Amino acid sequence: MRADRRLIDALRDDLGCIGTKEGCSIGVCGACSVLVDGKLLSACLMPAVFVSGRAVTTVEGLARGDELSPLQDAFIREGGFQCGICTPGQLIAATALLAERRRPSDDEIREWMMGNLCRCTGYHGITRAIKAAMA
Amino acid sequence: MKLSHTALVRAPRSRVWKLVTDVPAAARCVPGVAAVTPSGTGKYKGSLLVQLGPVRLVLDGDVALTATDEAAGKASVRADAKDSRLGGTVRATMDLALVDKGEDTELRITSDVRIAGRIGEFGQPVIQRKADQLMTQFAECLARTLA
Amino acid sequence: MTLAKSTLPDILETPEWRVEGRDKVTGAARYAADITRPGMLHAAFVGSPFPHARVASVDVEAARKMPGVRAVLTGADVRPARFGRRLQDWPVLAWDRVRFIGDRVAAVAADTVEAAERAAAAIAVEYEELPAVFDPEAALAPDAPVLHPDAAEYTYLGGTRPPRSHANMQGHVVHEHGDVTAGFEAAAAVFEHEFVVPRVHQAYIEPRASLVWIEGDTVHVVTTNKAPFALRDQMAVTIGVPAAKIVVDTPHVGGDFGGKGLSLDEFALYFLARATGRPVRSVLRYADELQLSNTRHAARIRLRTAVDPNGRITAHQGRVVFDGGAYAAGKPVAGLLPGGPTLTLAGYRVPAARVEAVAVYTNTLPAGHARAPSQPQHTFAAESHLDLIAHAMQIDPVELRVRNAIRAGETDVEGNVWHDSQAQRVIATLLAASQWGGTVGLDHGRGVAFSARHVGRGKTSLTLTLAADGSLEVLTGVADQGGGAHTMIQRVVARELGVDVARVHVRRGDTGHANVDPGVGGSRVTPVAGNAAVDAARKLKARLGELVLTLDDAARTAAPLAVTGEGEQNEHVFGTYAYSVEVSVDRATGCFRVVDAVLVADVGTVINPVAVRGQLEGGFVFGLGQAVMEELRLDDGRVTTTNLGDYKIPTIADAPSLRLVLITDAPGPGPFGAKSAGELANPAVGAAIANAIDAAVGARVMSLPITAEKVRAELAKREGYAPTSPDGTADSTAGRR
Amino acid sequence: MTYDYHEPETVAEALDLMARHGEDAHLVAGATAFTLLWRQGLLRPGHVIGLRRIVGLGGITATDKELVIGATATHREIERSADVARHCPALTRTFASVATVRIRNQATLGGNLAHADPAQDPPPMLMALGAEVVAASAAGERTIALDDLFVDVFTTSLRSDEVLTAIRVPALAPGTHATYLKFLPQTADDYATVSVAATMRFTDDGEVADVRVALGACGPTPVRARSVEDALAGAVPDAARIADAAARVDADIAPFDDVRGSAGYKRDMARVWTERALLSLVEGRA
Repeated sequence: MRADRRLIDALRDDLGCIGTKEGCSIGVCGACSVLVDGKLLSACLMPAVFVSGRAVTTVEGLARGDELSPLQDAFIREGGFQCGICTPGQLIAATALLAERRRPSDDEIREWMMGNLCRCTGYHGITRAIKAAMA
Repeated sequence: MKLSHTALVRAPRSRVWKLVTDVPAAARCVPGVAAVTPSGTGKYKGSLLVQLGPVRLVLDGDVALTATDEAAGKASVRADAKDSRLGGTVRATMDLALVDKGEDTELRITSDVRIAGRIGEFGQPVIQRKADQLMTQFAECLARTLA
Repeated sequence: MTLAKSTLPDILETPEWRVEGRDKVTGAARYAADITRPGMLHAAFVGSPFPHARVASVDVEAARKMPGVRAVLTGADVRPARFGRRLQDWPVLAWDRVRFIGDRVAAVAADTVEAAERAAAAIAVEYEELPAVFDPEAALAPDAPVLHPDAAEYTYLGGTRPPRSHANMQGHVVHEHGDVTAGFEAAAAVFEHEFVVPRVHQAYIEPRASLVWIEGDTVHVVTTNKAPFALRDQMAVTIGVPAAKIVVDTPHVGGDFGGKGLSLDEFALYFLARATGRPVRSVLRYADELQLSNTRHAARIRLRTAVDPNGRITAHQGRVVFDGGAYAAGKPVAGLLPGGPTLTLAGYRVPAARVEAVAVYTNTLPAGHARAPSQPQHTFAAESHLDLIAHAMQIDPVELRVRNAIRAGETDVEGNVWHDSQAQRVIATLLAASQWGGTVGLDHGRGVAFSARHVGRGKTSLTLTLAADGSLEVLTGVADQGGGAHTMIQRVVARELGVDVARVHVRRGDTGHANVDPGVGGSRVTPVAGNAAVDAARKLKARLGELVLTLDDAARTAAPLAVTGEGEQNEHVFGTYAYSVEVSVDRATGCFRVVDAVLVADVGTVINPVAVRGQLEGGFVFGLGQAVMEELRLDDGRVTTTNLGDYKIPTIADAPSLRLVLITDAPGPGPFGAKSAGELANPAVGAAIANAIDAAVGARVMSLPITAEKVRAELAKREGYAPTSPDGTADSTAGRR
Repeated sequence: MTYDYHEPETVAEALDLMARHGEDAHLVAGATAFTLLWRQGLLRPGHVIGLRRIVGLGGITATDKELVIGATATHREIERSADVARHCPALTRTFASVATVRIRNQATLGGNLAHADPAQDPPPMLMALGAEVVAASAAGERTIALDDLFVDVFTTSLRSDEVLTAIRVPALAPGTHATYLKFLPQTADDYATVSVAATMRFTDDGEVADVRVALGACGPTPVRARSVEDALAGAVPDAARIADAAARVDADIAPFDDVRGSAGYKRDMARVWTERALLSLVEGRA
């Protein structure tokens, strides 16, 4: 692994895990959100060498076989996406949220998810989906 | 970006004029300038090191005295420089005006600095501040040198 | 034959399950930047550091010799290739003149992105600066520098370029109807105001990406362009290859909002692919998205309106100056103005009007289409203007709109007679839903804004095939940019045929396989592609009738059975909508917060209930961002907001709740009576908020974005400088909206 | 173009690497700022020295005298630390207001301070709390008061042979109230347009015994508002006195225009939010 590879480059270019997307490239939009040992991080800001020996979860790892996670299912039912480019990151961030708090309040959802920009939905569908998934 | 600076120099206009139109001498007043060498009539090559926190720019380029009017006390300088390592160019034009203030001379510098390439994305306010700092130090140094 | 009436509940009443949903939530959905080819090279470009300059020389020798570099091209290698959606005025690589900062002069293909970028940095270009013009009004001065002296050479696709009275005009249009002079002379009062709207970016999260390779004599293009057939046709002209030999494939598009109808890189990539014999890809850095791509037009809008003693509009004048930037290439419309350029009082009865609109070349990044082109600019102006009139005439702002909102049989500002109008109903519904007229708290205020957006027009076709296993496959050229087009087509076909949606599969084809389609945009997909879906289903039913077979029998005995459905929508029909927004304003800071918002929208029959809701909620927050925070700032032509940290768009924590009331029982020209929803929600947010702030604290902001700083400045002007009334808290999140 | 990446396990090893590579070396902890600048092509060091494996640089410890935060503690660790919350709830809230949870999971306090971005949240709060940083070099350790750390935009008084190892926050005198107000007129995830941190302690007579005010985003560095402090020292802080003191903030700041507001607006807002911060402390006393 070249030292200057970012995690996003390693995932997408070296490993072919292209479910994780690159948007703003500066850690603001959240499209590249991944979990590293369960912690929510930006793959575009993370040197790939930082994750050696650690477990990285991307959107490809959320479903169990054919069975969608409750969040994935709710994102479809509640209109949690439109164009879908931010969706891998939204799902990863929401997964981390529900792992930390089983029933987050509306404010907690807003506080946690504000690092994942969505230009399509106006976020209402995303909020509905997270609430539906925790119900 | 357009900047303007004024400094009061405790010296008569003729002495100030001599210094500001002597590009290598004047350049010594710009912090970070390395050797300035002539490369033709009124033209010079030089290099400027600018430190923006952890970012070090090495700007290599040309400086030219593009206009002088001693009677009016006006001169124009143009600098074109490039940082080939980071990819970026700077073009600065400076209009200098000397105004008699009794025994002293007021030096007015209006400059237009344009930065292109990746370095221009670093943050306009930061760059503006740095350019402003450089010009302030330049004007103060000129004043000091002649005082 | 008879098709059994479905025993299922009406499909339209069941929330949809997106056909691409599973792919999008599992990471399986492919976007242009996800697609690679063996041997693929990467492109980088050299952009001009000057807003306007002559290109004196380009030295590529050092770059050519660098490791990993496979091709370096300059303007001389592509001349005279120019691109554009209607007017091809943008050189693929400039050969004689650059017209904005970032305008490209050279392109590199190399083994890696880094190698390409290094080589690009090593290309030495000499420029001779030319006088630049940044202000559109200045560009219209008689002695202004001419940006496009070679305009006569430009290709104009489909017809003849309309005449213009100044060389720096991109497009110029004047609409006039009725007796404007008489209308003004007879008026009880005349009001005139000027509004300013800045450049904003569509700010989709997916930067543009494209991949081009040549196989035999066929050019393959994978792209984020949402109108693949249009790109194919533009490209054919630009690169001189017949359209039949260009195959454009648009996978999932990661957000469009009008911006991705214009391609930037594909043309240069073709030349690089040709030079290297290899596939070449480019994915824009987001910083380049914000500095190069076609933004919404900045506009200066002057409106002058005459009213009778009851506030009824008798005549209207408008002058609109759009900043078109360096190239008109982003505009697909014949007039080379952003769509709907003279629709300054959308949804009102205007007996006489004269509206002039002009789009002007300046040495700034090119403007193009953005969600509901022209309408956010016009609606901000018009709905602020009407509020100011209501205030001056001491008429309730809603009542003023009731008196002027168009009724069936009346003429609108562009001289169109409306055959049907839900305007009065929309406003009445808003009155009830928002409890307009009720009291609000201290420093709270309510604002209303009403407007109209056309139901999209156009023509498309798709094929429907009954397979031996009984499944139905639709093949369409409509790209998926997130609006739910494929799900809509699936549901329309299933409903029309009375079959379960699971039986209908929608497949998108590239331009080599699908029927010609105009692309996503202009609120067009549901009415146009939806009608094609209905037509296909009906044709299949007719075919079954001729064969005297049920669907299942036909599948067994006559499959595959294919039909082509045609869809066309040319009626001049509008959907109307209205907002009521309540804000609270912090006088000391100018900060305001939307505490309540109601949107009433006339959308006709709903096909995809989840998507319609999403389009309106999403349009509201998109409109909010462009109303209160977004501004692509320029300094001497240089974009200074070069990342999403400085170009702010709303986060989830900034999205106010929205109450939606849909009017669905007034049928439109789309399938089963559908209208359009995609551009109904975003244009009117700015005016609703500006009106609400004025109602709350008496501060009128006449330009977008409506920032706290502007509100504070207006308050300071009105109040004089006053010490603030503090209401701080010890909470560190104070001040957050 | 790439760099050699080193991960020393002790401060001594890090110092040794720094001595060996001089200006060609760059220190990283969470590496957020570095990755951005590298990606933009603005930093091209030959050697990058990662500090995250140095055990002694992590962790948070609290004693009666002080709170010590290791340089490589992440913002999120600090935000969630019970010790920090006990020490000063406003400090917890300050860290919670930095960017987004994703960034807080990665970015470290040491990195934050060494990066010296004038709009960051922790510096003004730490200044108001009288914090200091510990800098280690081959010559030993020295402490630098936060007031003396920031020199210019992205520039600190750390020497090139020094590593920032820890941040010490002295225990607050009993009865001290603290607050951090971040003014975000645009979006919830943004740098402050202005931010104000303040601590205040009162005598039994209700006079101001001790007050410290610091602002962020109001100039090239975070800045102490000494004029405001002086105007309040020993005073009975009623609304008029506070308004008068807050107005003096103008003399302490030098904001510049950027996308978050004009310099003039920031001056105005510095006054408004200073006043609000002070009032909240006075009200919070009850």
